[in-house]
Amino acid sequence: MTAPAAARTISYREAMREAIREALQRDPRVFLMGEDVGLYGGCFAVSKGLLDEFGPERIRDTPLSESAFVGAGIGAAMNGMRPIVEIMTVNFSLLALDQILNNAATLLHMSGGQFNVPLVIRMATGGGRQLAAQHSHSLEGWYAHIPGIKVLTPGTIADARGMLWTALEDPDPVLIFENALLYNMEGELAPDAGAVEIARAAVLREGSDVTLISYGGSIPKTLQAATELKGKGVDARVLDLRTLRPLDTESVLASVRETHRAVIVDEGWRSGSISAEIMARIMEGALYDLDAPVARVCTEEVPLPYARHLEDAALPQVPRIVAAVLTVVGAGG
Amino acid sequence: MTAPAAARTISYREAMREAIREALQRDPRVFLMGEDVGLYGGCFAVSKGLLDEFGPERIRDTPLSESAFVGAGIGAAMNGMRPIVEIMTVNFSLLALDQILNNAATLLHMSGGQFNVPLVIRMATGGGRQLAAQHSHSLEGWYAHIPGIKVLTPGTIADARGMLWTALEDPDPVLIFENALLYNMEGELAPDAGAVEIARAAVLREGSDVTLISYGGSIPKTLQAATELKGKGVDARVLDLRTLRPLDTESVLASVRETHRAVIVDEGWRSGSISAEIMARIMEGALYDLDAPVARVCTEEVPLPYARHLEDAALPQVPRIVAAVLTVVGAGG
Amino acid sequence: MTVSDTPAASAVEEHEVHLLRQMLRIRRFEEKCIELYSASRIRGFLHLYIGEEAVAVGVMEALEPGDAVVATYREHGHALARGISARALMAEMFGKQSGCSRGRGGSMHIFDAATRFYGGNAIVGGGLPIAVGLALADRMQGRERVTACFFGEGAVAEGEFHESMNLAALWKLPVLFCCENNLYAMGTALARSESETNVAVKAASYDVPAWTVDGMDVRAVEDAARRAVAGVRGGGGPYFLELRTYRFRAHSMYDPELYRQKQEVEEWKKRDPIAALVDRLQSGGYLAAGQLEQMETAIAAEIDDAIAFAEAAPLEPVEDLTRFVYSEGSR
Amino acid sequence: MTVSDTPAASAVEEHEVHLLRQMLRIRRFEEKCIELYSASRIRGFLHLYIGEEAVAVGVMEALEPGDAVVATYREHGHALARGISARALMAEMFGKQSGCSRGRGGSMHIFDAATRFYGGNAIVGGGLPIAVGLALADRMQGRERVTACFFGEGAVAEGEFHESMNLAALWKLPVLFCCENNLYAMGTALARSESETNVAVKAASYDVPAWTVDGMDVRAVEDAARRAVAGVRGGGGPYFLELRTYRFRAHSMYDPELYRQKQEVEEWKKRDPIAALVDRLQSGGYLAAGQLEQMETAIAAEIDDAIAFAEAAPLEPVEDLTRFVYSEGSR
Ligand SMILES: Cc1ncc(C[n+]2csc(CCOP(=O)(O)OP(=O)(O)O)c2C)c(N)n1
Ligand SMILES: Cc1ncc(C[n+]2csc(CCOP(=O)(O)OP(=O)(O)O)c2C)c(N)n1
Ligand SMILES: [Mg+2]
Ligand SMILES: [Mg+2]
Repeated sequence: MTAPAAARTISYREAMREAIREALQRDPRVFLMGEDVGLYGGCFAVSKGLLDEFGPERIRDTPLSESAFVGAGIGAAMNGMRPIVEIMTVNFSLLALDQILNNAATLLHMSGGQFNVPLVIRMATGGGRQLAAQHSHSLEGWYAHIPGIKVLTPGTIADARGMLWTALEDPDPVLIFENALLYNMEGELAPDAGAVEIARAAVLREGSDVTLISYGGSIPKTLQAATELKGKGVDARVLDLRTLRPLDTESVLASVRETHRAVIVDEGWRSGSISAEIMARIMEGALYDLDAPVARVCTEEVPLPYARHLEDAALPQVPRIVAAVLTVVGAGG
Repeated sequence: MTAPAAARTISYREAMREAIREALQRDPRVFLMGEDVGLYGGCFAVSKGLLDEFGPERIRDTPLSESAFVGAGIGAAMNGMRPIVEIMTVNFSLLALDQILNNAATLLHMSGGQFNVPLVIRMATGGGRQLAAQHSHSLEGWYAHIPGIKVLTPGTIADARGMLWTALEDPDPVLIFENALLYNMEGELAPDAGAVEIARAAVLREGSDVTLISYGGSIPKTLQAATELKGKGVDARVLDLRTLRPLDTESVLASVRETHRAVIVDEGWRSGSISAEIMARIMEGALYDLDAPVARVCTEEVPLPYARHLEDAALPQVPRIVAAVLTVVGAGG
Repeated sequence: MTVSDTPAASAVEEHEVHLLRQMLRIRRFEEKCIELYSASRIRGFLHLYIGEEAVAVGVMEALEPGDAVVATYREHGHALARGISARALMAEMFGKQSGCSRGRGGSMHIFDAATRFYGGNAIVGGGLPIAVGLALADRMQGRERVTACFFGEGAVAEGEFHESMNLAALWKLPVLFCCENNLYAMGTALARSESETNVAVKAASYDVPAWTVDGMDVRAVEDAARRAVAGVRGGGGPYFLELRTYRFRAHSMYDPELYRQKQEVEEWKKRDPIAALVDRLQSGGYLAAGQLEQMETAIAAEIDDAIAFAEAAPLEPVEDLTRFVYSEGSR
Repeated sequence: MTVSDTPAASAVEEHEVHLLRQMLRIRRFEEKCIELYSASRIRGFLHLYIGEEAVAVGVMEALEPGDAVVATYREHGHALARGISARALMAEMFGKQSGCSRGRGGSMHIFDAATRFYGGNAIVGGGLPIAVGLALADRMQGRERVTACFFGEGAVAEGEFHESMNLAALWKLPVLFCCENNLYAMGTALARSESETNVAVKAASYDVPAWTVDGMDVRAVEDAARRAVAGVRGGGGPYFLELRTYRFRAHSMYDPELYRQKQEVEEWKKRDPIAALVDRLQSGGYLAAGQLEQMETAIAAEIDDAIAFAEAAPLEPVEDLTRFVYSEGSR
């Protein structure tokens, strides 16, 4: 029996589940809706057990109708509820994109401020599980292009535990992308862990030679790369963006001004990825602070292949990150 | 009666229509399918008259089922046809995005090279007509993020006339975005005008002080800005990207290496726009050739408002372009 | 013979006079919009409801103030019938700050929190899932409110129609689906877009009570709507009304109308819901001499006042361009 | 009594023996896949068809070589029944270059141009519009070919089902829609996802001939499929078959099966399509002594050969990672 004050080890999945449970307990307007969130226990077992605890009205299984139940979440949000809509994975969210972009993101503006949409949409994202081209998308950076929504990418246990409540308190639509490879990740969680602010990026590791900018599923790889770089004499700082929209430009620029070098690690396809936007903002705001061009380690521009060796080669990996950083610290003057 | 060899004046709309007509005449596998392309004459009158000429089988009106008829285009393309699918506007293409991203863009790869998808999808795009938040999207730069498709943005009469046939000869899916404000634009067309290559960007106006990089609906504004800048003693080159995927990085870098300054004019929302990708590539490939940070003139990050004065303020306009260029040529050393 | 000699209008006829006034307000309002559009004082798209007034007026009569409405881009009639002032509506079309959507929505995006009017949706079929969600919230919070969702017969081909009908029926949600079947989706006649052209039959396949109603007869519409609303409010789950009507004007101001015969339009105009009701009331002697003229005069005044209001209204400051992208102080 | 004394199998029974062999090949192949998956030699998702074999086998029998097939992520059975070799299939699951999709697709994306097998689609409902398009091309080019499209009952809730059914029916396209109703979509029973649980009734609402078939009886499936295919090929437009079946195994390898009773599974296993056919043939004396064993031996050999082939097969070179994003030489 551990002392009540001690931090405990918990998985990303459990942290998400606790966050959902707490939200359901704290606010009667909150409910979870999506495919197989109830009886099945959730495709990734995140909502396992919640049906017994909260019943079928608040842990609401839906038919395979992504567009309709996301739209229903929008309507329910405008009418006094605080829905958490789960789209099983980002790959299926394309079927609901009309509702997200043309309704959720526009209603407040189109109505001249009359109807806000306090909706939270959660979805699993990312590759690396050999699920091939239709089940491995990492589109959170792409979604960050849309005005009117916010995009959160919890990459740590604390954020998995704390971002949901903050999102639910937000008056506007918030999308939370959970990288499926993180669900089994375990880590320490403070006993008083709770809601976290979502406006600022966070330094997960201090360093002075180069800033490694990342988010979501790439955080563990980036941290490991930083460790390996230490052994190679490179002192890398790791900056977790946490929120892709709105982007915390200030923190990015501040860090670049200190380290003068940066590498972005981003699981999105290279062209038009969020890493491009970050590079653009650095160009706009800190060009003269750079000692070398900012580099990016992204996913190769290919529909993800099933074969393990090909998928590994397509996704950002620690060796590729390390190599990119070594080039950047070696470059310029 | 003009001499046969003389160039003639023709509208962007007529150029598109001629391109479609020619394709239908040249290749029996080609057909046009979409909402109201036939009896109604096309939402923008592009296909007006073609129904009488080619009949309802080849000028095929569809129900309001964007996902199904885009998917049907994919299937027909894999089975020997060369469909031109018209999605009335980009705003409705979100309903078909699953078919475009999860099928059209992935089938060749998922099938190990067995099934290519020689499909052309045309859609009107852009704002500026006071159609408000759901009818004014400019998402061509966003689509350019997707591997497996090509994205064309004809911004001149010659490209409106020539890009379609090249797209139809392409073995893979090609999306053509036609900015609705261009349909009434008139210009000279050479009598022998026909198919054009789509691999390279084009210099529409020579200049040595700065490179203005643009595409599609922003081309006329950019050219006008260049003219006004001339009066202010700034010699601006105008580079028309023409194709957003694959992006002609070489031409962009080559021009930047000559002018050492660049401004991107892009109707997409600023964050995550194609302009960010271009800035990233310049950072990667020509950072040390820059005399000043590259600037971008994009659409404000707001669902486009109906009111004229607000919409005008949201979209890139000539004065904003001129001002941005003057800052860039004034900046740096 | 003096006015007082006309038979005293019973409550029923008084109500019908009210229905007539509502339809006339919509008709005259939109006729003015045409002028204003030609004069470029209204811009963007303008989709007219002329000929279909009986549908919105009849259904709105059956709703309570606490109920909700979801409509399409062809919603001036619904807005006026629901109680949004001609001023707020006209100012919106003028793109003014005093417009119901502060000039940010325009003709296709009329919103009004006071009357629970949730727009104004310009994506065909896009409003249906929202209506399902509004109803879901009422159900979960134990409120006996109804959400009326209007859409055209063209929307029936969209996947969102299918998904929304099933979800509402599966969860027995209080939605009144109102399909305005005016026979055309832009230039596409129903028979060229549906393998099964009986829209009510399609709705019934979701196990939803579905009735076909003469949408040119405002009383028939109101009767059907009242019965359906009673069923919905009583917990019977969603109901579906197919309202057979016709648009006398082009789809929008840009439509050459190549897809239908003038003759067909003329035939339908003979069934003008307004003219029909006027005839009935007059032949029954329920309209006092001059009463119609007085009504027209009052409506003309209301509309002129709305235009004057709209013209005088201020614009949103350009500095406020990015306002309402996110809620105040949320960022 | 010697083998020769068993009554000579008629053509009919010989055919049934063939059906049995096909179903057994699928069953044994997938049983091996389970082992290989546990041994991590197959990765990704693995959706088993065990219990549903009669559906794919029966329908494929009704197709011509020139016809096309569109299937889902649960398509091993369809691939084998359609004639894709166990070698090409197993090598695909091993992620090898010799796999039918060169190892780029895996279990959910089996493709084969030779047998016109258009996948293996992992988006529920995503294959239906493609099937409509394949059929449209055949119609426009005057080919009398049929496209068979398989999907689960869960896909019926998707908008793409609705849009595709309507488009195929409206244009009278040669599509055979095969709905594999195994009662569950992952953990969601049909009654929890559809207001109208009679899937055939839903299909009929598009004016499409729709029949419900016992999907555990391979002969019933084949008969119905032959009649439907004849109708489709004859120009009768699309036909719809609801094939009532059951998945004996979990949805995928990660499914705890909290949503159904062991008892229910056991009940259905009593209707195992393979056991049923074996019984019938044996009781009728149409399986010579040892014939079943010989069949099992031959199938085991085929599968062992496929595994050996898959193990020995080369991998795609990593340098070729971005191959097939665009067609060779198109860029
Ligand atoms: C998803 C989508 N596709 C296409 C359009 C373009 N469009 C606007 S109105 C319309 C016709 C709709 O017809 P119907 O639903 O019958 O309504 P009506 O205009 O007849 O009232 C079309 C095709 C759109 N707005 N949304
Ligand atoms: C659009 C979409 N939503 C969700 C999923 C996740 N998913 C995969 S299979 C499945 C169940 C499908 O059930 P059914 O259509 O009945 O086919 P079955 O698995 O029973 O053969 C779900 C929800 C998906 N692949 N695609
Ligand atoms: Mg209509
Ligand atoms: Mg099923």
